[in-house]
Amino acid sequence: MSDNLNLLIESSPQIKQSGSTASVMWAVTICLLPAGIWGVWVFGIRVLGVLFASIIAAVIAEAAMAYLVKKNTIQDGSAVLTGLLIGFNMPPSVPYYIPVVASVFAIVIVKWTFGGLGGNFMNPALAGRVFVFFSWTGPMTKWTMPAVLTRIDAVTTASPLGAVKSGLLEYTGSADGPARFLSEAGYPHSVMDTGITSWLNSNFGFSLSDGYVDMFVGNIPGSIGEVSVLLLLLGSIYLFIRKIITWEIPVSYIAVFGLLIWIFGGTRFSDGSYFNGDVLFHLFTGGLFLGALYMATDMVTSPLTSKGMLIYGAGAGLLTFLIRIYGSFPEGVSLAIILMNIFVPMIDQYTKPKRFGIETKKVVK
Amino acid sequence: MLKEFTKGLIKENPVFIIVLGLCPALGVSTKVINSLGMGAGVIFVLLGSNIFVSLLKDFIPDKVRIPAYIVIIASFVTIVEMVMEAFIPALYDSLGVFVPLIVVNCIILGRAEAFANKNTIKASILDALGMGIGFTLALILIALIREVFGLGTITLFPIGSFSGVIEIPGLVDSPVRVFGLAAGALLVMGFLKALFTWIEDIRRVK
Amino acid sequence: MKEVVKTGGKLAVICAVAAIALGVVNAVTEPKIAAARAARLEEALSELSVGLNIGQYVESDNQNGINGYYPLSDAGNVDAYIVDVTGAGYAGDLGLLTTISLEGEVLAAALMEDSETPGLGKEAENASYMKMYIGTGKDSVIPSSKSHLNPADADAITGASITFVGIGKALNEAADFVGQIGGM
Amino acid sequence: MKGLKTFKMGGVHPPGKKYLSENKPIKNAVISNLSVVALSQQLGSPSECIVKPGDEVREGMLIGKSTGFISANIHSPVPGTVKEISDIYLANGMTSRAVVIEMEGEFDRLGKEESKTSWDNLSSKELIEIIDSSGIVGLGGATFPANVKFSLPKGKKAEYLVINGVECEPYLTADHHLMIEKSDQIIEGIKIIASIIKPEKLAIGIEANKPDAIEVMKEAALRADLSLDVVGLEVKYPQGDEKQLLKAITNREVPSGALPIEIGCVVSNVGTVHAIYEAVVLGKPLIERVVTVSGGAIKNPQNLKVRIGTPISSLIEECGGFTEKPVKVVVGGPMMGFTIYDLDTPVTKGTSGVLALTSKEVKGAAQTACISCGRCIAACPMGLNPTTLFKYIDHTDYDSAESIGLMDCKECGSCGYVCLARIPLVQGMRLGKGMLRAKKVKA
Amino acid sequence: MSYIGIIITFVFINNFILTQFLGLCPFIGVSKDVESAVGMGFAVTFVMAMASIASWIIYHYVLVPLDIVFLQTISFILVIAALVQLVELVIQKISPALYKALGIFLPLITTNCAVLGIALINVRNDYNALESFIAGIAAGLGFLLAILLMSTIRAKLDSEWIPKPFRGIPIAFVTGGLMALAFMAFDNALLNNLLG
Amino acid sequence: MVFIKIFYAFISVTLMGGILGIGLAIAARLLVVKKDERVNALEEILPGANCGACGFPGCSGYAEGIVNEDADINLCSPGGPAVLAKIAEIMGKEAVSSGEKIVAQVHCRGNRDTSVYTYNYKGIEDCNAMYSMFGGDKDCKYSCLARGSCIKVCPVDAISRDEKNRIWVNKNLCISCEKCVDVCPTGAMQMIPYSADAIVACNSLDKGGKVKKYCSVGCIGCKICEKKSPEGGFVVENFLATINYDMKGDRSGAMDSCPAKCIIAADTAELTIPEVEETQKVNE
Repeated sequence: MSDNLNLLIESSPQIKQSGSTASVMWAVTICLLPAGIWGVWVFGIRVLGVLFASIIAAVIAEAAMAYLVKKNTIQDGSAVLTGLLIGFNMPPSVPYYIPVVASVFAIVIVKWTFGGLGGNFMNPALAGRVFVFFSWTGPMTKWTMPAVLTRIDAVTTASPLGAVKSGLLEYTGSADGPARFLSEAGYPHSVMDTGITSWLNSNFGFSLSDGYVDMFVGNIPGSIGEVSVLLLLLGSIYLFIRKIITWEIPVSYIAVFGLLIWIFGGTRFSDGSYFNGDVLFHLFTGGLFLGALYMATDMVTSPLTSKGMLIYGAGAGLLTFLIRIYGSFPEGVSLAIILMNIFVPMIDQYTKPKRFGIETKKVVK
Repeated sequence: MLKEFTKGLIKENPVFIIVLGLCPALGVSTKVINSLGMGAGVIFVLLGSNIFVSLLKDFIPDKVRIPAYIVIIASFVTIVEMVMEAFIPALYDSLGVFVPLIVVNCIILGRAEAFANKNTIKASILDALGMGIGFTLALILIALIREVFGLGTITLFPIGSFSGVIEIPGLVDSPVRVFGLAAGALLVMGFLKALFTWIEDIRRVK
Repeated sequence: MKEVVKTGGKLAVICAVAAIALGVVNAVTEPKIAAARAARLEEALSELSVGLNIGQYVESDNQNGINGYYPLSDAGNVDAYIVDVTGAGYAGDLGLLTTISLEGEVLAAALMEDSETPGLGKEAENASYMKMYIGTGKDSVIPSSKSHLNPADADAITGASITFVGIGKALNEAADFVGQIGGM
Repeated sequence: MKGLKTFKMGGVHPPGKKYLSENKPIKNAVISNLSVVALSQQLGSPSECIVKPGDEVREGMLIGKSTGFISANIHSPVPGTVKEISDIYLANGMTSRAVVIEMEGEFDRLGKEESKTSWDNLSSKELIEIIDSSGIVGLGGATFPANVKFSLPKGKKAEYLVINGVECEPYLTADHHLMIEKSDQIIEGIKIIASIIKPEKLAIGIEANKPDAIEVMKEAALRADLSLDVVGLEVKYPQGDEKQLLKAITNREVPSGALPIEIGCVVSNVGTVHAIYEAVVLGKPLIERVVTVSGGAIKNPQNLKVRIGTPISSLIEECGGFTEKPVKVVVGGPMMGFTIYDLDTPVTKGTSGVLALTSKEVKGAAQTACISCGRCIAACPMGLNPTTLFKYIDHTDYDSAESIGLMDCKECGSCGYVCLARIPLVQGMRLGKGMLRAKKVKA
Repeated sequence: MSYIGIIITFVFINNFILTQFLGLCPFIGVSKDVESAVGMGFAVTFVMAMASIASWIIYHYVLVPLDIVFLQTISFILVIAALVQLVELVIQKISPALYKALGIFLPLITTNCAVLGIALINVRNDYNALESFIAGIAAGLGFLLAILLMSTIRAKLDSEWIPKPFRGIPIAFVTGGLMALAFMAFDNALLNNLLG
Repeated sequence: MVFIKIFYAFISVTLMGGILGIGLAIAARLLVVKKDERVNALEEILPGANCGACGFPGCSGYAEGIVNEDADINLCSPGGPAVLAKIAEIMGKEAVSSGEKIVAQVHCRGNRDTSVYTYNYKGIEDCNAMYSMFGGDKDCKYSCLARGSCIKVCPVDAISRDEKNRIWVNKNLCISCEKCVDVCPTGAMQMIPYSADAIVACNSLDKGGKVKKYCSVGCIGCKICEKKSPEGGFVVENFLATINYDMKGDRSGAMDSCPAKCIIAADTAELTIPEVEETQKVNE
């Protein structure tokens, strides 16, 4: 009877929850796609080339490394995801060699020298991005105006954060916040934006200045995948439902960052007072949502326990705030996250779960 | 006897195998010329200190061994410093604080402690030359990689009409700048060390 | 106790010999170093002097990074100043010498000391980097923001805007300073 | 349902799958011709064989004698002749000596009227002796000798007697049906145990997915005038582990490395309680138990009352065989059970279920690298860090693993169940513990 | 520069290890486990603070008045060597466990570029006595931070399957390189803007 | 002027050196901690593999053990007689040589081609983990399970797997620490003398008939080796041939005539390893 059954011998548990590493990676990839498609839509078809360049380079690098160590890791989807995230973090006009170098750096140096998926302590996509950012700062800070705003071909411009940052260096005017500041500097807005803003202002009694809707929807210059906060949020809903990402990191990240911006973000403007920072502006620009939802939550490089995740998210929020408001880089999300990656092993050491039956007082007598 | 000389080149290369003298190895290796200058300085100091330590090994009391060696080393370093500043000020500037820091280059004290105070002058000289040249070669290797990728150039001595700078087409316009920075130095060092470990492993199995 | 003194003594002897040796070497090299330094300053100043006569260095207690200046004169009249000014760079201070005419025009400038990133801000050490400042100040602003530049120049300084802004601001300070003392 | 108790930390919710055998009353299984009675069926040292090939044995006759402090007696499940004494593999993968008995002759008990004896006048010592001689071990799966458990250490007092009717393992319904069908016997069994250890409070924990059992037990307790606290518990695995059960019912934590008596509690499984009833009242040694035969590949899942030593193949046959080729055949529950490859492996005292699982149920996949998702940490009811433990063990660093609580792991399988990378975490823990034990023996 | 500025500079912006390449030998050598890394970090911090003070005194009360500044290297290193040996003897006496853990690296503090480095950098930056002292402590704390982070990461890496040629020192360098990449976020602009 | 400067330099540095020298000398005397020089000396000569074969935590632990706890001096198997002699010299004890260097070798060459497997295993690649599940997936419970636990514990990477999934020890790299022997659950890993020319590559104690059923290269206890190489030290006990290596006679007769071909030249095992690597390279 037993001879032909060829039964499997395995250790308990004999049943498993569905889901796998690969399914997680592919789910994240798919949830990112709408934002990527938006990027192609607003920045032109060339962006597709950038995305493909980074993904293909990442996959080829992964295949080469997997071949070297005789493992089959392509189908786990992590290389595609890394490549896609690198593409998302590139300016639309970036020369193709930059995403390729970033992908190869990410896969070969950040991931495989540490033994492949799971071994790395730093988010490969972000490390790759930071590597090329410091190597080719020029092309990496050259932005393209979305087609909707120019109604013609792609035009080089500054990103909103970049414009605010370099503009403030010599600013003597009286704008009370970045959005107003940009409007003053003649930053364009789409028809939809002015329409929706005035509708909101008249119907709900807000006093929003123009531009926020553009920022939320993604009609602003920026990295390919980061501009559309709306689509990034929509994509993340599925990930929250599937529990691929948990609330701790995004919430603590965004909350701490937003709070700090609200308190100190306005001090760089003319009236220099506290508690009037433009939180929405900073949340909707500079890849904050891409970072907080998709990159800081990378399981490999984030803490294990929910307490640790809260600390990690808060730290990332603080660092993003510091770098963005005071540092020499306009956005700061990627640097903040890889800095926090360094702290993760330490956070993990100090946020272990309470063990059952340890330090319990004896009840009897 | 020749072994004392050759061992420093590869088998006991101070940078890649013994992993000493890292700070200058990484700090100055942004350009090949700097590596050459640093290497020359180290060879000179190493030679001097090895000779004197070897000479004085019976005179120096054990308890103040380290301070005594350091005084000897520091003297030679200061000489290098002054001579370099006087005669090749450009190089002195680009090496910066790393010239006085030759004093604390672990290689020099390490050789004094591990070799010169146990061996004859002749062996110590050979050891110093071998280690010094090994160190210099290692520095040049690191600098070559970092400069080619990080700046797209190879900077050597200007001789006659040759300005001393070789430009690598393609890279010189948009070099991978991180190679020239701290992060690049550490990464390059890590990969070179891995390469040497790998070679060593293959040799050992054979 | 004798042992102790002997130990200390031996170390002292080594130190003494070392000190004497160093003293001797120093005696040889010190003048050379001084000469070399002077020569370099001389060379820099002569390039900055735009053909005028260099006057005596005057120290300044101005707070805006101005360390001092050399008046430049032609036939007795002060026409311009070489200002020794310190600006804030990406990594540490920027030591600049700049020649500013009485009208506030930047005639020449040189970055003497810096610790900028090689390949980025360090490019400012090249004489060609300063070209974009030279000639400004009289009819146009001395550029301290990318918006002041034409697009081609702006591309050249991308990635090192902190150095660029630092230099620009320092030159502006220098020009302001010349404006203040110009009337003297 | 409101007011359900449960433990706080960790836990998972695997699909229950109890419906497969939930409505099947306990049925006496066909007795197989050949019984293979293993001699190490209990936790602790194996029993000593006191028969030899050719010997005649009777139903319920002692054939294996308890050795040492933690051990148990073993009785012949059937009348017959001893064919041979051989080495076999048990379902847990370990070797054991076993007595092979060929059925022959007349049954002493089967089909006969059972006479009840009164136990009112027996002292606790005498009761423990009966339990000992009847070879009763914990039937929840741990197979800890019951007589040892009820002999309280000096100076320890049992405040609580908690009966474990949780049966949190998916698929299994044996205890569930035992409670429904034998509630009065179980209540009497509880009384017997209570008279031995004299606890202040009595409680029975039953998961909320067995509302009928809760109801029946409440009624039975009322009938017998026993102040038994029937506690409904939230459905969460591993609610049936004694540490989690005590946490839920008494809110006390068993200290690391200690037994429940440390916090004044004694826990016993309903199956064990029933066996004690049979031993004390009916004078019947432990020679049969209820086994759930279930799983997607079983044609007709059932709860069977099975003689110890019956080959598993005969149970499967009785349940109609396979509907499709199973991927694995599991002895015990799916979370903590063992796979077997030889279907002639015999039923032992600890066999609570036999499951033939299809690939759809198993959800097997290839192992990939750990991506530190932290799910195992969230799932661990003991507050351990399974991924780090596993990494240490993988690097043969067993001492580091011990320092972060390896020995607290009870292999409940929660971590392995949730692991995205399909890392055999539990196997790692087992390996680590085994290596540590081996090292200690050596030292 | 304000004292806060000095601290931020030496801990984050000009972190001795991650941007200045000073003190790499112990950084790589003693970062294998967290406890000895912390021990080494504090030892280095202590020595650096002491060395800063001692070298300041020597420089301003001996070398400058006598116009023998060219002897700064030799005199600084002498003081440091003596200081380290004293610390070594004291640790050996009061905490043999720490002494054992730090092993051969205690004498190496003498040749730790970071210690001489801070003395020389203090002189170059024209710091006064208090500034020198604070710079010494801050640079030591920067070292401590880097080596502590490094050791926690390496403890994690110990339980990963690093490719064989990379195990040990090479992966430490690569890790350090990636840390340095991240630390590039901290720059002078950050400091200047933060402190106004 | 120059001379005054040199004089100042002379005075100040000499004073500094002198004071520091004396201070250190005094401090060294006050704070002296006695450390046995012999520990350092021993640490230097021990191989530094930190393999733990001596039972102490690493080489420095053993060095202290010898000096402070009077541990036996012949515990360092990696060092061999050379190190033993040096330790003896330092400690002033007599060296009792532990004999010839012994090395580990796998006494099984069954694999998928030759042996019967009973089940499909899924789980940790570790022999002990697998052994706890029905003694491994081979029908033969004495065989090498080939899950590589020995490879994992070997401190010097002397053990490798060939292309047919068999495991061999390179005797030239082996340092006799016996960690692999300790970790092997089936006992297929055994120590043999370095000079051994042949091994019986089987560990099965099952009867010949049973072995034949599940393995084509298993020793069936036929005793042909005893007859063919009477001087070779072959002994068949419990249906398994073993070699008494004290006998130095010719073993080629047994090697040639073993019907199961399980008596193999000890060198062939490790010789196959480079060959294997060659073929792998060709494949790549």
